[in-house]
Amino acid sequence: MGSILDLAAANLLSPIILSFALGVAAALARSDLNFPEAIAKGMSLYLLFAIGFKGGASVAGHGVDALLIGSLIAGVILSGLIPFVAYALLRVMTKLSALDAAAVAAHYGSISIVTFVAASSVLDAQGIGSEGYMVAVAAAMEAPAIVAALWLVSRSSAGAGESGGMNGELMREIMLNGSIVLLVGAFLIGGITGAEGKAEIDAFITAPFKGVLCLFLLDMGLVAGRGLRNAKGTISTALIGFGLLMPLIGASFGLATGAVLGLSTGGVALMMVLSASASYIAVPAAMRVALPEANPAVYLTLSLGITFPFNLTIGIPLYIAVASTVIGG
Amino acid sequence: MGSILDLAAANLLSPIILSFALGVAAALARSDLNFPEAIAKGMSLYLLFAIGFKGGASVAGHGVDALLIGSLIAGVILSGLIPFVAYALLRVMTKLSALDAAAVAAHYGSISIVTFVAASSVLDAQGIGSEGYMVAVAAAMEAPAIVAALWLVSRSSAGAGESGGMNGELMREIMLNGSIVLLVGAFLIGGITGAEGKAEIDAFITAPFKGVLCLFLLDMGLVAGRGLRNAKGTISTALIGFGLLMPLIGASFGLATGAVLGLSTGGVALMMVLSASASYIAVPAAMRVALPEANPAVYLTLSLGITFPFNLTIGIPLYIAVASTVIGG
Amino acid sequence: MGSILDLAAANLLSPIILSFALGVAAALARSDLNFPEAIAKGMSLYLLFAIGFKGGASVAGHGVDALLIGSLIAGVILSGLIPFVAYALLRVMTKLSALDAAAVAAHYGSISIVTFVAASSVLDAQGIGSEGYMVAVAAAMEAPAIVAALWLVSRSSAGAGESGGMNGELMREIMLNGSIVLLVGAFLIGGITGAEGKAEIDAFITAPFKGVLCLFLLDMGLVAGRGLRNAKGTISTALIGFGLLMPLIGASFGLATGAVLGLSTGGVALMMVLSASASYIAVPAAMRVALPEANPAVYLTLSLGITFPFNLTIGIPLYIAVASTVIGG
Amino acid sequence: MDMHDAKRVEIIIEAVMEKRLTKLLTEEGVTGFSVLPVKGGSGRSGQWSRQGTVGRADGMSAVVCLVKPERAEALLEAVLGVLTRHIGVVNVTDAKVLRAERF
Amino acid sequence: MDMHDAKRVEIIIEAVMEKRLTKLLTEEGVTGFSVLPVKGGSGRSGQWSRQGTVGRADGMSAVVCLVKPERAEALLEAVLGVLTRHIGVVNVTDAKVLRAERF
Amino acid sequence: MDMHDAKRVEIIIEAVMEKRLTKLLTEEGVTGFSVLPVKGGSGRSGQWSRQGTVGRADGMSAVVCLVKPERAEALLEAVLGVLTRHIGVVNVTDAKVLRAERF
Ligand SMILES: Nc1ncnc2c1ncn2[C@@H]1O[C@H](COP(=O)(O)O)[C@@H](O)[C@H]1O
Ligand SMILES: Nc1ncnc2c1ncn2[C@@H]1O[C@H](COP(=O)(O)O)[C@@H](O)[C@H]1O
Ligand SMILES: Nc1ncnc2c1ncn2[C@@H]1O[C@H](COP(=O)(O)O)[C@@H](O)[C@H]1O
Ligand code: NA
Ligand code: NA
Ligand code: NA
Repeated sequence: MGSILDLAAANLLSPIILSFALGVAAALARSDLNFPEAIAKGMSLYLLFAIGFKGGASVAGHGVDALLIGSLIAGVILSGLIPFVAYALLRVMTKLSALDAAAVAAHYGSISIVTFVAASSVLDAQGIGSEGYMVAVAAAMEAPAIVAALWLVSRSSAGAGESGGMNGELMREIMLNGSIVLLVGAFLIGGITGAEGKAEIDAFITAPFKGVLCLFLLDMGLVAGRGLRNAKGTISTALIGFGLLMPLIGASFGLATGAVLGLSTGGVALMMVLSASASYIAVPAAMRVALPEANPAVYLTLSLGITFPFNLTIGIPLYIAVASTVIGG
Repeated sequence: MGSILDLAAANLLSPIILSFALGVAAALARSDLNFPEAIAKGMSLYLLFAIGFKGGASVAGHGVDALLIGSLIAGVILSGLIPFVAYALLRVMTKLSALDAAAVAAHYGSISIVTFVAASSVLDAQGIGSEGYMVAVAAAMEAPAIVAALWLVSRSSAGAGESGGMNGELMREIMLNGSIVLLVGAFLIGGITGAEGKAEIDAFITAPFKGVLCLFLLDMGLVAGRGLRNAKGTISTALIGFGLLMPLIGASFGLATGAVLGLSTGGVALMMVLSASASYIAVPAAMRVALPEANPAVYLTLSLGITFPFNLTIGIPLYIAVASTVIGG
Repeated sequence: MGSILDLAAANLLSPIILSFALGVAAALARSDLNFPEAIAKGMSLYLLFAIGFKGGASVAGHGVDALLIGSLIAGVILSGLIPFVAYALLRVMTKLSALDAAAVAAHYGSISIVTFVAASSVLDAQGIGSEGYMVAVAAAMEAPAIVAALWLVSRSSAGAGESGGMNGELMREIMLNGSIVLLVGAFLIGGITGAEGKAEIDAFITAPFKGVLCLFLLDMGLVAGRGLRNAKGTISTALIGFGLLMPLIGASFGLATGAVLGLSTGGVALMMVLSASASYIAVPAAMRVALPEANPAVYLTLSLGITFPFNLTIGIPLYIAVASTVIGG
Repeated sequence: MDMHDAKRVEIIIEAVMEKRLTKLLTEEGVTGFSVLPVKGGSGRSGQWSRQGTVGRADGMSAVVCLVKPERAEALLEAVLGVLTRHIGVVNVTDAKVLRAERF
Repeated sequence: MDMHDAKRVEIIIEAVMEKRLTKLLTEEGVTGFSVLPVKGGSGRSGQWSRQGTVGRADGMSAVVCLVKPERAEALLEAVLGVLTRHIGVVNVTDAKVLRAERF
Repeated sequence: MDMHDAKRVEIIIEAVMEKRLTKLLTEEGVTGFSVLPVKGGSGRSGQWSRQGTVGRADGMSAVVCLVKPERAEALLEAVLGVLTRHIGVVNVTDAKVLRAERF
């Protein structure tokens, strides 16, 4: 336990966490520090491309095994199941309406790719390897949670009419949303071109990676801090409690799944991270389309303002420590 | 021939081609994956600066020889002549009006700098050297084709009045358009500061170059794919035929010119690439000003949707193979 | 003296100066070369983060000493005093109104971070070390000059009423403006994470640094050249004289201060650079809020169009040479 | 100067709904519109800004649509269909246009 | 179609004053506005463009505000307060809005 | 509130023609205008979007111009001169402006 705290402390003093903290502090102090939208988008495209490509190249190196398919299926199931747990918990713990609870639940079933990226980079720093296809699992976990949440709404609002609309067009939009396509596409390119392809562009996707991640987290800190400032009053103590508890529950599901699958220590840690993390890009957009009546201040603040910082600072070192203890390594 | 196919296959499976393909596929599947305009512009500025600088620095290393002047002049002539060939071919092969044919012809006389960059990076990877001043030749070939095409229009539409307007202001705009100025400027800076200057900024202009090129081609794939989707119906089979045939004709001109000049194998290959490629930035903008009645869907789709992908995938390895066979190396 | 000219000549032919010159030339020739606002902003964020972080990491390496506090205090005093000198000089040398003179004076008390960055990179290239905390001194010198100038206005316009408004909100805005927060924040992160943190992101903040600086200066050249073109007539010969003389006066103040403090050669040179440079981001924005009647064409043109190029080309090598002569090294 | 009556319809709509709206406009036979970026704003659902954001959940676009007066009504009916459950505002002003043959 | 009278107030204001204006609008109880980017322009104080610039000293934003006609006057008084010493222009047009319950 | 009659002229014009238009406006003595970015649109010449594009061939800008009513006619004549052969639309609305001394 002492060593977990040590690890957490070390993690807290890393450039990426401090950059995020700087962003939050600047936003709370109402500094006018800000990133143009285009730059934020550009950094996110870079991170998705790089992490996808590296994942694919590493799979090409180690070969595809049965575990890949198993992990993908497990990811889909986790993503589809966790919303039910989150929904039940929200209805018990908080006063959220069924609609808001379902919208929030969708976020927790889905994943945050930046949390995944940050965890990968901590694993790298600690020299813990992981399955390259975890990045594909991440992609697979983006969407099922949305379907689950919309089902929850359609059931709960029974004849309520308008809400909970899932249709073909929306389904296509979700499955082909930019981050999934880029992540999977880069993964495939990495897989096809392998070590040779990676060598060609390594100076772009590996060397500056951590630095870009710092700047991106600085920007996320600014956005999260601004969100917290604007959301004053929207988020009850119970909701904050949920935002801190739910990742731990998600992580346990991830731990169990990873252990059953027989993933490596790093793979289990990443499975925990994915299960613990909450979407802040794909799912919010889908919710605006499908459940416009749900309050975005609630789900965005919870996901980006509470759970993301929690995972980044305490969650990641904790999950890695637990995975190391349970799986060994 | 077998080895050309091998090369083409290897080329097809490189990260840069696959990135382009990913972009086209995402656009055709109507994914919302997209790059902000500012990021696309930023990447293009980076590529122009880097390729110009490296060209200049390499000339500084190898010294200026008589060939430089000869190649520049040859480039200007090629750029001014090719439109006549393209125009004649279009009038014979397709049903395009004289106006549209002239507008398309201008694109094929001019050059695509990304095709040039991609070819340079393939040459690099194969360890084939080339004259650093080919980048200056590229700049020299941007504009003459426009003058030629406007002359064609003014002749064909005789007393037709309005169309075909070339005036001083437009001429200045074309000669001082951003990409020419940046390319030539960076070339001069590279030439002045030489190897020492290059060493200072090499980690910026060389190491990440190929990776940026991948992302840029991904974006071009998205734009090209979207263009193809929107242009359904505009492009006849005859036009597609032209878009695939014309680069081969252009390349032959480039081959002959390069061989007569006595360029190196790499230089000849690049001369072929320049002659074979079609502009998609400078010329379209000039056409909007000078020939607004010409249909942009035709020339943009042909240039970006047909000829660019052809050159990128099949053209480049083919031209390199032919140059190697003819010139040796 | 000969060697100073040699150094200046060498400096003039470096990629960063030539890039700036290219930008100015392109703007004066009315080329449409331009950088998107988002890209310019992104590069500036990168430079601030990198220079701040490296400064902090270097302090962490060398340890904090009493000089740090002394230098910060000296910086604040310099920034608060120089406006009085500049103001007096302007009133004597030029026909500027009291209001415009005060606004210009504020710029010269404050600092230009890009000039600082360029000077740092010249020092690096010449192998001259400097105190890492000079970056914190730079941040400390941004704001006091504004307060001094507003005091000048409130005094001179006595009962004039509206102008010269400094209030709590403006003060907060100035102290928490984005570049100060990012610079100081990155400095602290660098200080906390030290050499280890720097190693993690060195490939991002060090290797490509000079190349990004080139592109950023190219963009600044474009903006400065456009400003010069638009400002024709606004700037008298006397004002140009001021724009060239004032940096030398500022530099003398910096020299004296640095020598008294006992800074290293590099530190003294940077103190001269800071004192000699004129703000072109933070102060203009503050002036638009507090002294909207002052003419921005005057202070922007002087700062960005006259003094910045002067410092970049002649000032920096001169200050380094003088510091080397006076301090030794 | 030959000017023609028209309605200038300005629809400020959530970014996620923009494609759905423009698709519908096209289906309704609206022959032209322009989409302008909106960088921030405020309404009953709070304040927002696009600065530094990556997702599309936040943020609005402004769709400007010049139509013949007699087509405005049908257009607005259609817009309301997309808008009902969503945040966003629509305003219509009387305008004159040049080159009415283009509408 | 149920349309309601409104005023469309468009305030083109210096970027540095934007936050002060929107704060004031909020204080005045203006229930909604949207801020559009302006990329360049020209006026008595000369020509400007945001291209390649980093600072906020140059540049304007367009704040569009739909209000009930009876609230326009008070709003404009307030705007003038922020604007007096600053460059910038304000125009008001008569408009009709859908869903007036939102204003 | 002291308001003055004005015309709000909004010209949506091809990006490549923007500089030509603003130069002409300046020559015509138009004392002020603002240029707003347009990110996409649709018209008789098809659909377009600036996303990911590098060239200037595609894309439009919106030039907003507040003028005294009596100057509108001359302004429009001039605009038509630049516009004739090009795609783009122009609309004029009646507006009131504050601080008419600035126009
Ligand atoms: N009265 C208004 N005038 C201009 N824009 C508005 C107005 N009301 C709402 N908006 C825009 O529409 C968004 C959503 O509004 P609301 O539904 O009131 O939250 C706001 O954030 C503004 O961007
Ligand atoms: N008549 C006008 N129509 C549209 N925008 C204007 C007008 N006058 C001024 N502006 C805008 O307001 C800015 C400042 O105007 P001015 O105070 O005249 O320098 C200009 O640069 C334009 O962006
Ligand atoms: N009725 C309209 N309302 C608003 N914008 C329009 C309209 N018609 C055309 N536009 C804009 O002008 C561009 C060119 O129009 P067009 O000449 O019809 O192809 C379109 O892509 C739109 O951006
Ligand atoms: Na999750
Ligand atoms: Na060509
Ligand atoms: Na100074």
